[in-house]
Formats: sequence, C-alpha cells, structure tokens
Amino acid sequence: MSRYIIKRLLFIIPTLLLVAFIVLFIMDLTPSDPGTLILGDNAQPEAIEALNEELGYNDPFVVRYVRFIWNAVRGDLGESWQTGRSVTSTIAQRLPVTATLALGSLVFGSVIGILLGILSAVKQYSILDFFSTTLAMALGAFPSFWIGMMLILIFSLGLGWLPSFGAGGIKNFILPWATAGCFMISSLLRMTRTSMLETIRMDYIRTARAKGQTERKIITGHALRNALLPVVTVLGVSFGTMLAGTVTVETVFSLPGVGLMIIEGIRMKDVPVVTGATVVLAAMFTVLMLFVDILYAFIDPRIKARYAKK
Amino acid sequence: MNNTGTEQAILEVRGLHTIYQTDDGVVKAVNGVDFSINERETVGLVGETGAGKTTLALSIMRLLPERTGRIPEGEIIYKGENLLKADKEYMRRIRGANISMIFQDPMNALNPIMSVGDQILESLVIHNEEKRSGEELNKRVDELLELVGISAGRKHEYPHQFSGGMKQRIVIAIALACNPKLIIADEPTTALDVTIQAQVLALINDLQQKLGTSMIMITHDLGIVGKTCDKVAIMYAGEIIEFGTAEDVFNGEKHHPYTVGLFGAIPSLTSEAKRLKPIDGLMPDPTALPEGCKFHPRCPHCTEECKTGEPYLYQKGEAYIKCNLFREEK
Amino acid sequence: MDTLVKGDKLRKYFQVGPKSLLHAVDDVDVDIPRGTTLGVVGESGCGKSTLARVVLGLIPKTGGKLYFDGRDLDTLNKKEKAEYRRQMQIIFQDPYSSLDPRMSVYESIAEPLDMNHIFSKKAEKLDYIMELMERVGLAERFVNAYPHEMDGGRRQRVCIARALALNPKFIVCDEPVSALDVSIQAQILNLLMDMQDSMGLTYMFITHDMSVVKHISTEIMVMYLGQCVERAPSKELFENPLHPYTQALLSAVPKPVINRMSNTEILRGEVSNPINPPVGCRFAPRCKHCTAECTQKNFELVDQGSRHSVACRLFDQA
Amino acid sequence: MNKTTGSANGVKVVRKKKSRFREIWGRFKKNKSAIVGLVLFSIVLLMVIFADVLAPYSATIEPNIPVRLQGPSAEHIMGTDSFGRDIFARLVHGSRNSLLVGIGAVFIGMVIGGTLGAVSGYYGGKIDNIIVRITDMIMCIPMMLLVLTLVAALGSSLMNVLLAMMISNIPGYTRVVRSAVLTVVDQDYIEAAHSCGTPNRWVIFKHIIPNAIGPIIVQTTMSIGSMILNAAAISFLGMGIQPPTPEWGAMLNEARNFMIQCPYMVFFPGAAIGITALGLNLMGDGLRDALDPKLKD
Repeated sequence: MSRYIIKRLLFIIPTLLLVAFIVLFIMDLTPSDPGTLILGDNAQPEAIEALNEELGYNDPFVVRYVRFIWNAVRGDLGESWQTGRSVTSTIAQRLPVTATLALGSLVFGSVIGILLGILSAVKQYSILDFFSTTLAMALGAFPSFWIGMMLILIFSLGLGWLPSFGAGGIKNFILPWATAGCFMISSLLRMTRTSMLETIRMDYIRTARAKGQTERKIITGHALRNALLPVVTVLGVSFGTMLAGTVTVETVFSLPGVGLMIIEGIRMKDVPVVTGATVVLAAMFTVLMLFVDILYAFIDPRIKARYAKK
Repeated sequence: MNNTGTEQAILEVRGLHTIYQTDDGVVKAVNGVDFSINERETVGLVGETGAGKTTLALSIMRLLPERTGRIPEGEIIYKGENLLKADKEYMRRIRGANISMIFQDPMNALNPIMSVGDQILESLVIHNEEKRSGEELNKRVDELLELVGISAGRKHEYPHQFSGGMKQRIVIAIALACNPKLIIADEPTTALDVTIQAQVLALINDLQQKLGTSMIMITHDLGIVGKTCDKVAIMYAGEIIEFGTAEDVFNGEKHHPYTVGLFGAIPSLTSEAKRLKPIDGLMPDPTALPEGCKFHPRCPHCTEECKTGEPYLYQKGEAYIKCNLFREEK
Repeated sequence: MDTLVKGDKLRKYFQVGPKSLLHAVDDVDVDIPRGTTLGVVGESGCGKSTLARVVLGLIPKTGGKLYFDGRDLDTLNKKEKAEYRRQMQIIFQDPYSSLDPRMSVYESIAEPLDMNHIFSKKAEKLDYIMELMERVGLAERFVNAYPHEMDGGRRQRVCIARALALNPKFIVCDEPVSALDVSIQAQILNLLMDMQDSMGLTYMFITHDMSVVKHISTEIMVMYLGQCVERAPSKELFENPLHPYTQALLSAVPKPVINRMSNTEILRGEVSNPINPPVGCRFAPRCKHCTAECTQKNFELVDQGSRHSVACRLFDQA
Repeated sequence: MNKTTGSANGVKVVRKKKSRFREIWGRFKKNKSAIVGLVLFSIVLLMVIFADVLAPYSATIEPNIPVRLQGPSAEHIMGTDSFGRDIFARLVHGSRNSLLVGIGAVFIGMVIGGTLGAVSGYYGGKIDNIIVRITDMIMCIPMMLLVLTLVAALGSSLMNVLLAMMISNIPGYTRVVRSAVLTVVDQDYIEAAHSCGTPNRWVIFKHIIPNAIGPIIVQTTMSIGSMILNAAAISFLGMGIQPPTPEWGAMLNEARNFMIQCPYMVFFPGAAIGITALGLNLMGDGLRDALDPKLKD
C-alpha cells in the first residue's frame, strides 16, 4: 500500500512539470512583455529592450522554464509585471477566499447531490426521482454565473437578505457557495443515481435479500458503499471543474480570490500572475486527484490487494 | 432414515402462474405449476434455458423484480401459510431463516467490499431470535466455515481472495447459517469446473444428509439430478410436464416426449452412437406461447388434439405426465 | 498416417510482471491426421484456448515448430502465409460475441469471401452463400437477418457457414456448443460431424465437456496447467484412462443415471497458479499417488502402445 | 434506402442498414424527456437556420439610443439593451455563434481525439501507454483554465475561442474513444475477422468504429452542451467574442452592469444558453438509454 502511495506521489512530479510547461508555453505566446508593461507604451524602445534583457525575458524559453521551476520549488513564483509585487504573496493572500469558496461548495454540493442521488435511485420512478433528475438536468444546463446572477437578483436585490459582493463574513459566501455548488449537485446527483441503480441490480444485493435482510439495511449496508466507489472519482473531477469555475463565480460576486486574480492578470497581460495562479490551481487539483485515488484504494479491498501484492 | 411419519410436505406449490410485464409484452414465465416437497427430500427442477426454473425459485422466495414480476394466481404453502398472501415483514423473516437460496454465479453473489466472515455473520444477526451474544455468533461463523471446508482463519478475507469453488462454499455457508428447512439451489455448479463441481456437489449432498434439510435443485444437467435428487420435475415453457421419483424419470417406462428428447440429446459416456438425436425446433417465445400442449410444435407424436386444449394428465401415484399419448391407458 | 497439422514443443508464455511468466502452453506436441478430430479437454486455465490460437497463428508463439500440410509455417513469406491462413478457420464458444451485431448473415458470410477476392460477380457470390447456408441448415429467409434476431443455435450455424466459406481444410472449434442448451447442442454436433464426413475436414475440438469430446473425437488430448498429461484414441482413453487426473476428471462427470454419489472420486484442492510453475509434475499437489519424486523431476509423455501416451511417474519406464 | 441484389434462385439480399437505427429510434421516442430535449434543440436549430427571417441582422448591431434599456413590450418582446438594440434579435443571431463554437469545438476535438483514442485502444502496447500518460497529465489542468490561458495568449476572438476549446477537448475524447474501442476489440468477431485474413484498416473501419460509435455519439451530444456553456463563460469574462457581435455569454457580460435596472437583460440570454444545453443533455441521456437499454427494467 505504501508503495502505491509513493508511486503515485512520484507520478505527481512529472505531472506538475508538464502542467507548468504547458501553462508557461501557452503564456509565452501572449503578445506582451514586461518592459512595455512596466515602462508604458510611450517609453523608449531601447529602454524597454534593456529592461526586458535585465529581467531575463529575452532568454530562450527552456532557460526561463527551468528558472521558473527552480524558483517555484523554493516558493518564488516571480513578480507581477504590473505592480512588482511577489506573485507568491498575492496568492497566499487570496487563496483563503478561493479555498473557502471551493470547500464550502464542495460540502454543499456533495451532501445535497449524493443524498438526492441515493433517494432518487431507491425510489426510482417516484415523484422525488422525477424532481431530482429534473433538478440535476437544469442545474447542469444553466451556466453557473447566470444562476449566480439570478440568485443575486432574488436574494440580494429583491429580498435584500444577503450581500451580493465582497468577501466579508459567512453571509457573503452563502450565495457563492450555492452558485458554485450547483454544478456539483448536478454531476454528483446523476452519477450517484446511475451508480446506485447499477448496484441495486447486482447479484449480491439479491443474496442479501435472500438472507432476509431489511430493505433499509440492504441500501445502507450493501448498496451504498459499493455505489459510492465510482462517485468518489466523479467527486474529484467535478471538484476540479468547480475549482476552475471559481473564476466566473468570483467574477460574479467580486470575491477577491485566485480566480479573479487570473482574470485581472489576463486583462493586464500580466504573464507571471496568470502563470503562477494557474499553476497553483492546477497543482491543487492534481494533489486532490491523488488524494481521491488513495482514498479509493482504501475503500475498495480489491484495489488495495492489487497493490499490496506488488 | 425413517421416512415413515415424516411424509409431511413442507412446501407445496399449487397452480402457480408468474408473469413479467415488459415493454415487449407479457412474458408468461411460469404457467400453472403444482408440486410439493417433503422433509429431507431433494426435488430436481430440470429444463433448458427459458423453461421458467429460476422464475419459479424467485416466486417461492418472493424475490421477483418488483416492477415487472407478478404472480396473478396460485398458492405457495409453507408451514400451513400461503406465502403469497403473507406480508413483507413475515416473508423477510422466512427468507434466510426457513428458506434460503444458493445462486448460480458465485463470482457476483458476494459483496466485494465486505469480508466473507461478515457476510455470514450478517445472516445470523438478522435472524438472531434467541438473542445470542456476538461471541456466540462469531463462533457459529467459524463453525460454518469449517463445515463447508474453509479454514476459519480466512473469515477476514474478501471475496476476491477466493476461487470460484471457494466462493460457492461461502454462499452455501450463508445459506446454511440459520439451519433452514428448505434450500433452493439455482444451478449451483454450472459456473464451476468439473472437478470443483464434484467437490461442491459432494459437499451439498453431505451437508443435506447431516442436517436433514430439504432441497430444490435447479439444473439443466440430468447428470446432476441423478447424483442428488429423490424426485424430478421436468419443466418446459413454464410447466412441469413430467414429475416423479428419480426412479420413474430415469428408469420408468412412460415418459413425456420432451423428456425422451432431453435424454436422447446428451452424448453418452458409456455407449457408442454415431449420431445424436436432437429435438427439432426451438423453445417457444414466452410472450406468444402455442395453444394446447406447449411442446406440440416440436413433438414427433403430435396429433390434432394436441394443438388445442390442455393435454391429458396421466397420473400414477405421486408421479404424473402431461401428455395425450397416455390418454387411452386409463 | 497422413498428418495435416503438426506442432512440435509448442510454447506460449505471457509476461505478466517484471519477473513473472505465465506458462499458458508449455512444450505441447500436437499432431492431427487428415480428416480426423483431435479433442482437447481440460478445465478452465489449462491453456487449451491459447493452444488453439497458437496453432492458428492468431497469437505469436514463444517457442516450437508448426507444420501445416508438411510445410514449416515459419519459413513462409507473407503471401504464402495468407494462403495457408485461408485453409485454417475457427469457431468460437459464444455465438453472441463472435458475430458483428451490425452485420447481417449475408454480410458476415460474405466478409471472408470479399477479403480474399473470391468472387467478382455478385450473383455468383450470393448463390454460393445460399449454398453454404443450406449446407449448415439455415433457411433462406435468414439471409438478411441480424444476429440479435436469431437464437444461439442459428448464430452458431452462421459462424460455421462463415468458417466454411473459404473451403478450409482445418477448423478449430473452441467450445462451440458450451453456450447452447442440450437439444440445440446435439443439432450443432451432428452438423459438425456431417460437415467432416462430406468435406473431409480436420478438426481440433476444444471443450471442457467429457461426453461431448468423447462423442466427436478420434483422438483426445488431456491438458492440465499448460501441459498435455495424456493422449489416446477416444475409445481407449475412456476405457483405460491412465493418468490420475484423467481418471478423476472422468469420474467427476455427472452421468444421467441415478447414482447418489457412490463411486465418484473427489479430487482434492484446486488448480494451482500457472505463473512461474516449479519443477515437477504440475498435478502433484492434488494427486493421491504423489511421491517426493513427482515434485523433483518433470515427466515426459511416454508411449504405452496403441497410440496411448501418458506423462506420469506411475508409467515412466525411463 | 434499401439496396437489393438479385440472385439466380430468386432470393433477394436486402441492405436493411436502417433496422438498427429504427430500433434505437423506437426506444428513443418512448422516452419522454428525450423527446423534450429533441424539441428544445430543434427550436434552437430553427432559430439558427431562420435567424434572418426572424430579425434583421442590422437590428443586432446598430445602436438605437432613444429606445435604450426598455423592458419587454410588443415591439421589443425581450426589451432592448444599453445601446437600444433589440435583445430578441441579438439572441436569435447570437445562437449562430454559440452553436458554431459548441459544435465546431466538439467536432474537431472528436476527429483528433477520436483518432488518438482509437489508435491507442486498438494497438495497445507502448503507444497506448504514452498516449494515456499524456492525456492523464493534460487532464490535470481544469479545462476552463486551459481555455482561458489559451484565449489570453491567442487574443480574444471567435476563432481563437474555437481553437482553444478544440485543443482542450482532445484529451477527453481520447479517453472516451479509447475505452469504447477497448470493449469492442475484445469481442470474438474481431478475432474471427483476423482469422480470415482481414487487414487491420478494414477491421477498424468495418467492425470497430461502427460498433464503438454509440458512446461516442452520446459523448458528442453532451459535450456540445458543455462547450456552449464554456464558450459563454469565456465571453462572460470578456475574453471571448467581442462586442458588438452578438453572442449569449457576451450579452450577459454587458447585462451585468444593468442587472439592477433591467433584470430581463440578464434573464433571456441565460435562459437561451440553459435551454440549448438542457435540450442537448436530455437528448444525450435519451440516446444513451436507447443505445444501451440494460438499465431500464
């Protein structure tokens, strides 16, 4: 088991290197350079060129990539071309907002999604099932930023119950949580329902019935744990989607998080900011997926055994 | 064995009909089945794919798929009680404790993420009427594992760590856990290799002798029937077309043409025959069964009278054959 | 005797781990006289299906020599190989997965003909296909049917027609009747035997069913964990089984007579692991005649006369 | 249509290719929500086709300041925006851009990703290993972030959004197609085809692709919906199609500033996106059930 974890941890290194490479490579195509950004459009071309040279912008891509990695390993993601502030400290300042948003939505979305998914599978063809599947369909189809704006219209502007922007207290987060959680509810509800329906038809459920087990215990004791195995994977993937979705949700609610930082960076053509923030979000996602994989191995004895043998 | 006085039927099935309501129409899976099983007795239900054997078993257990399966008429009497009229809770207590089942495919019959010991224990906990302590129940799990030939030390292992034959032993242990009166074994060895099949059959036979349980053995293999059964019911298109003691069916003089066909189609290990004698045609479509005797389109002795109306019921003691061939010999 | 298919020390290993080799087929000799049937029996995992695929060249062999009609197949060039491939066909166990669900009966049977450019005229091709269908007992009306519209027996007939399309000399039947009910099984077995009589076909018939193999085979090979443990003419094997495994196998088959477990010999234990097997007889752990010698050296097949050979310490005169 | 070939003994070989299609359609039309999806999507398609009939394109571009920010009325059934442009007209013409991006991105992703997945699944071995490793790694970057960085680098325009989404769609398709191909490759009829000397390319095109196409179609239907959503999100962030070109996400971006006075400006474009995606998702679900009816008893 520990071997498996080590193997997975080692796999994370090339993944992160590749992720950083792709992001850097794409951002390198941006028609923007630090000299122009810092000195302004009206500066002397020679001065701009000199500054670019000084900042190492003119070095070959590989050199800059290696330098980025080397600095990143030591916790330095460079400085903003726009403000000169350290990207690392900006991220450190903004990450709590994004983390609060993401984790809150994760809890909100997964609890409601999984619960409704189980219920609608157990009561297949009931009104509850119809309601849940329709809800899941709708939440998955309507854009989350639009749902966010609708929530603002109703709860902030209409009823005046909740604030519509900024990151103050819990109240500020309720609407963003609901908005970002919507997508998770949709995908988790559908996955849980499908997986549960498949599990209920398994032979071992029939064995449990033949033992005389009660319907309730069959669901909670046998079906649920088996059905949740694939749901765990989907949980990881949809958390990643949601993490990226925080970009729009933070924009809608003007939450000063990492997502908004990326958007601002793109507008300003501030390459180090965008690169740093994107790499951090992607790294968070990668680590989370690793965590999901290990969790999976712990719940499923078959997978555990496969790695224990080796 | 003292058979006298124990000739008490423990389960009686009368006029049972089971249907499935599917999108493609009503599937008539079981069409008027009558039979009974006495204490310590094994009845073999024999037939090919689609004969309705498994449906019959699931009807007795009341485990038909809820949305599609229906039992429009018939009675299943266990201990004087019609199980078809019993409420769900009563039925739940019967299952596992009084009637239990062994399924065909041991690969999927066990919960993959629960240790085998826990799966046996579960049965005991559900039907723990005497309020035995956890320790006692755990001892019983060890006992059951040893009984089916698995060392008790393996009870913490998971199903994937066992071979097919071993898994079937565990399924048997679960079925036996609460000392049921009747076990329904649905093709218990079909998924296993011959030598493992022999082991499992020997085990089942052995335990049945020891524990005095009655058993319904569902199979398509007449060889298995010969090895295990006291009485035999041959099923075709949802009906028992011939019923009798193993002696009647294997060595008797009068047989339903389908029974004759079934025996004739098996290649023999002992005699030399160049050609086999297959039964012509195919199983009828269960959504559109033929009129009259359901075997008539494939029957070599078919007459006009076979095509309409119920075939003649030839009876001799407990044995019976549903065929017009024996009408004149009343 | 005139041998059609001959394999010398055929061997197929699968690499399943850095240091683990799965010995699926281990030094098995095959020879099948023209016009006869070699039955191959054994339980799941004994390597019988792998052997079939090695003989057909569907998977590359790890070692050994293979001759067809006297020619070493390894020395053939690509074109000659294609020519030989046409003469060898296969019929599978599961008629549900061996036909493309999107192809009609006509298309399935026509595929090998098209691939080998047999007919240039459509009408000729159709006539030939109708003739094939008639030969395997499929009514004309099925020519446009799709696999899901037919039952298992008819599908298996389509598979047979497809295998016969190229007029092969040799057909491997890999458990062709195991998925069928007894009454249908008998129909297919009769058909296969009729085809052999009328077309002089040579079969390699793989099955786990002892009564089927006895019925159809001229000679039988018993396999255990990748090795051939006994080989004899059909009648001889059933009357005089020598290897302890063969004896147990025959005794374990339930016969359709009343027989409440009296004379069945129950074999203990289960088939062991085919990965990196140790030296010695592979059946030794389950054998009642096992001695120390059995686990120390390998036993080759030894001829016992009348084409009967067995690999066992009890009959090892060497 | 049915193609027939005559024969000497009068038997007709009928090419009834349609039978399977008809069977799937039979199951599909029994599914009410799938039909709802089909109807919703058809409405959107009609809008795309008859956009010029429903409203002149000029109405979507030219400002008409006197009537700016008017609520829904008989003249402007969905009201007007901050430049006095008719929202209904912009919605109708915007459908073309949204759908173009959605379908375009999926289609190209399908061709490239599909080929990679098919090669990977069919040949296996080293190639498979490399392709799987790389797709796994790329999929560690959440798609939206990948698209955003690409658009940031390439510049904001319709073509660049399309390009960015195409690229980010490839790994997902590679995965789906690979697993679809893997299930088919295992079937005996593939081995049967090999044993009668059928060449690889024939096996791929005649057996594997037709049999693996089901899950691919389902994936395609579903991803068009999510691509439309993503494209809208990009435009909403101001990175996609630039004004005054009508596009649903971009309309929402403009509407944001007038959310308080004119909620209808927010409502209609979002509803249009939702209905399109909903239609596609319902259709995809219905198709999956129709192709694989095993879950429905």
